[in-house]
Amino acid sequence: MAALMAILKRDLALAYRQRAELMQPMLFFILVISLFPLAVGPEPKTLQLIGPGVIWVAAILSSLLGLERLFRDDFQDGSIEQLMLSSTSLPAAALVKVVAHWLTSILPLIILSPLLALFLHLSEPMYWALLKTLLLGTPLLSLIGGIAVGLTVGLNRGGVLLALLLLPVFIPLLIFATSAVESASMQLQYSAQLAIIGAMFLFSLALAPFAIAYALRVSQT
Amino acid sequence: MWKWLHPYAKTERTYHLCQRLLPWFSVLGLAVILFATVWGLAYAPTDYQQSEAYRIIYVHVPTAVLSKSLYSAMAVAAFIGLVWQVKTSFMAMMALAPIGATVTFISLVTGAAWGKPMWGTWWEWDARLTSQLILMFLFLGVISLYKAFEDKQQAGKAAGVMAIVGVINLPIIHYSVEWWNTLHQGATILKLGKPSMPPEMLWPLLLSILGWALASGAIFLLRMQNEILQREIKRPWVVALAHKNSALSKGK
Amino acid sequence: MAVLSVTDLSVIKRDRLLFENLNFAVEQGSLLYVKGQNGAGKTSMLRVLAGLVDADCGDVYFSQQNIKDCRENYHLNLVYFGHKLGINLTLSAVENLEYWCKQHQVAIGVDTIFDTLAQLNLVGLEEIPVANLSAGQQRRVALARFWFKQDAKVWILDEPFTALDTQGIELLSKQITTFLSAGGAVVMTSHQALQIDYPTDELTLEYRI
Amino acid sequence: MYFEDINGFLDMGGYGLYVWLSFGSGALSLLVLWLDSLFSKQRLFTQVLSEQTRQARIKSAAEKSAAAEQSAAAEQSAAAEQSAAAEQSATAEQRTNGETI
Repeated sequence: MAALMAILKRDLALAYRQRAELMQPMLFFILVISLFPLAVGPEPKTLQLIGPGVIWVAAILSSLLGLERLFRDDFQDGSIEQLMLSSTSLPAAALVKVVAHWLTSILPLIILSPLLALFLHLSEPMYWALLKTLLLGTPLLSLIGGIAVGLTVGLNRGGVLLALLLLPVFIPLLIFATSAVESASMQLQYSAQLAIIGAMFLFSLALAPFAIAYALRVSQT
Repeated sequence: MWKWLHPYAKTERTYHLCQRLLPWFSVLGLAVILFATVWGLAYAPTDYQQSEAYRIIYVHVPTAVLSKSLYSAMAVAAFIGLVWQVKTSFMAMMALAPIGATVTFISLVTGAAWGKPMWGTWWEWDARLTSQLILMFLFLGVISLYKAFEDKQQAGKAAGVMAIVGVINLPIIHYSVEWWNTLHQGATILKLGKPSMPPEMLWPLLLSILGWALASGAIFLLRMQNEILQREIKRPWVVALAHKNSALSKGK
Repeated sequence: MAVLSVTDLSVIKRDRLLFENLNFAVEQGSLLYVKGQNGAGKTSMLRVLAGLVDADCGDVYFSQQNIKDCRENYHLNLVYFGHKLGINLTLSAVENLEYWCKQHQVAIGVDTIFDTLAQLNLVGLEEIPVANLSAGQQRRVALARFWFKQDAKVWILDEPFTALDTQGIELLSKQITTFLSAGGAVVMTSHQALQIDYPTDELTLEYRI
Repeated sequence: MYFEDINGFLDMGGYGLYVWLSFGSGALSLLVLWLDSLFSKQRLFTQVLSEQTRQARIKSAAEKSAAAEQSAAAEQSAAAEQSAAAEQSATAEQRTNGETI
């Protein structure tokens, strides 16, 4: 337990020191979203219609940008090796690293989202629905993403490959999340969509740490 | 003791098994496809609703059916490879992937060609077409992950993990796309494929599915042999085989 | 008693057989020096010994127990030093070592870490990011582990002398000798001639194509 | 035959383009995949043979260097036979790959 806390503390400290690098996906997130009003016109109605989808697509893309950071440095400098040679359980350690990554790279995006909701003229119920789907759905992104990063971390050019592997897998999440926000815009219930996202999240929470640990072992070969 | 040698011994047997089965699958597959296609194109009665355009069914449905079963077969091979550490299993997985991608591609093209006369558009965001498109990307993802690794043993394991992640996701994707589709499209799409088909239409369809399966089997056997050759390039039996092959082609 | 032993070890990498049917044992208080030219599979063998990679055939035993069955106990008694240092360049030497000690359940205070770094001639460099240190100094930071975990049973060192100056080589050699005399077992590779004043077992790996 | 004549068959009730496009693309893709598999098999066989010549090259190079070493060693040992023998007995026991320690 102390060892896991040490991982969390270290990763948070590292993120704080490398905050300039962490800012990049965030800026990308804002930039991509501000491109849309410029491209499709500033009509509030149109923006409201495409808003939830745009925010979610931008969130997925910018999380992909920062995802490699999850294991890349630790793999290259051998920290993963030393971690595997300690008595700490690797799946647990992987889960802690994913949590640290989510806290440092994804949570800021969620915190930024009210601003973007304003940009895209989302109504208040839509915003709350968006926030809930982001809170439930983005950990799923990090968990599944962790598997793919674990697999590609040994390759020097994993960037585009990572997107190619992950984007098809994220499609259900995108569908359910945007449909929840759409339901909210029509004052409808959206607990069903949230429940499905929650179920997917719990399922991946149970399995992904083991898959990540296996992937990291494969990458050591 | 010779655990690492054992699978090599097995691959030689597998190679020869493939060689023995190959002519059967090739000839039968080609014959059945030709027979079913000619039957479907020229002799089956017309559909009163869609007229002759429905005949696309004799290439669209076999490929669509095969694409999903090929992905499942690939994931099963990956699972066996990961759990029981069977090398040949990963080879089978990688032999299946390009066939699956091609078959999915054909089902997409034929789906579009069928959509144009029926729906008036080449591409409709129809649930089945969409999930077929995603399926193709899953296939391509597995292939590119495998190709990205130098060490093919490692590559097999990595691609295997991704294939399994994909197969877990496949039903979720399918269900979500279907649900998304009904949400957005309603019943605007003309439902294809009626529940009961007259037997003179159904028989060529079933036969063409069989033919495509046999032809895919033949290509699988060929690609399986290729995978084995590639991995065992230094084995004496492979060298002997290569000498025999070059002697044969020189004799011609 | 053999601390570390392998039976019928074979490793294949990139479809190339590195070595096959290797059998040996490392006794308490003995040093196994693995030799062989580049590409002979020394690093791969050490990684298999450490349990980082599974062998294609054969098993590694720690105190007569397969390391697959006693991974945790084995790793508690092992220090591995590989090509990759396992040192984060953004963190300072002290932070790196503190983290490593927590990870490996070594109960050592910050004072000891400072003392050891001083012994390793790194006074004044303890709290700046490791990225600002020279290659040799970075290696010294990583080598400090051998001062913290002297009660381990096995040390595995892959080319530990690379980039070290003569004084560093001397320090490390002395530390290894002390560990051996106390009954530890060491497996190491090196391209330099060993300057360790201790009886050495040698294992030569041949380069195979 | 369902169709009256060959033109009717080709026309497919006005849907000829779509039907023949489907069957054509299906046949073409299958053919490409099949040919690719066949050709890559031939390519692999030639690769096997070139790998063999490479092996032979490496082997002869190794033999050459070993022979050169041997002759050099022979010259040396002729010069200082006795000291070499003494040295050999003094060196630590050498073990090679495969032996049990």
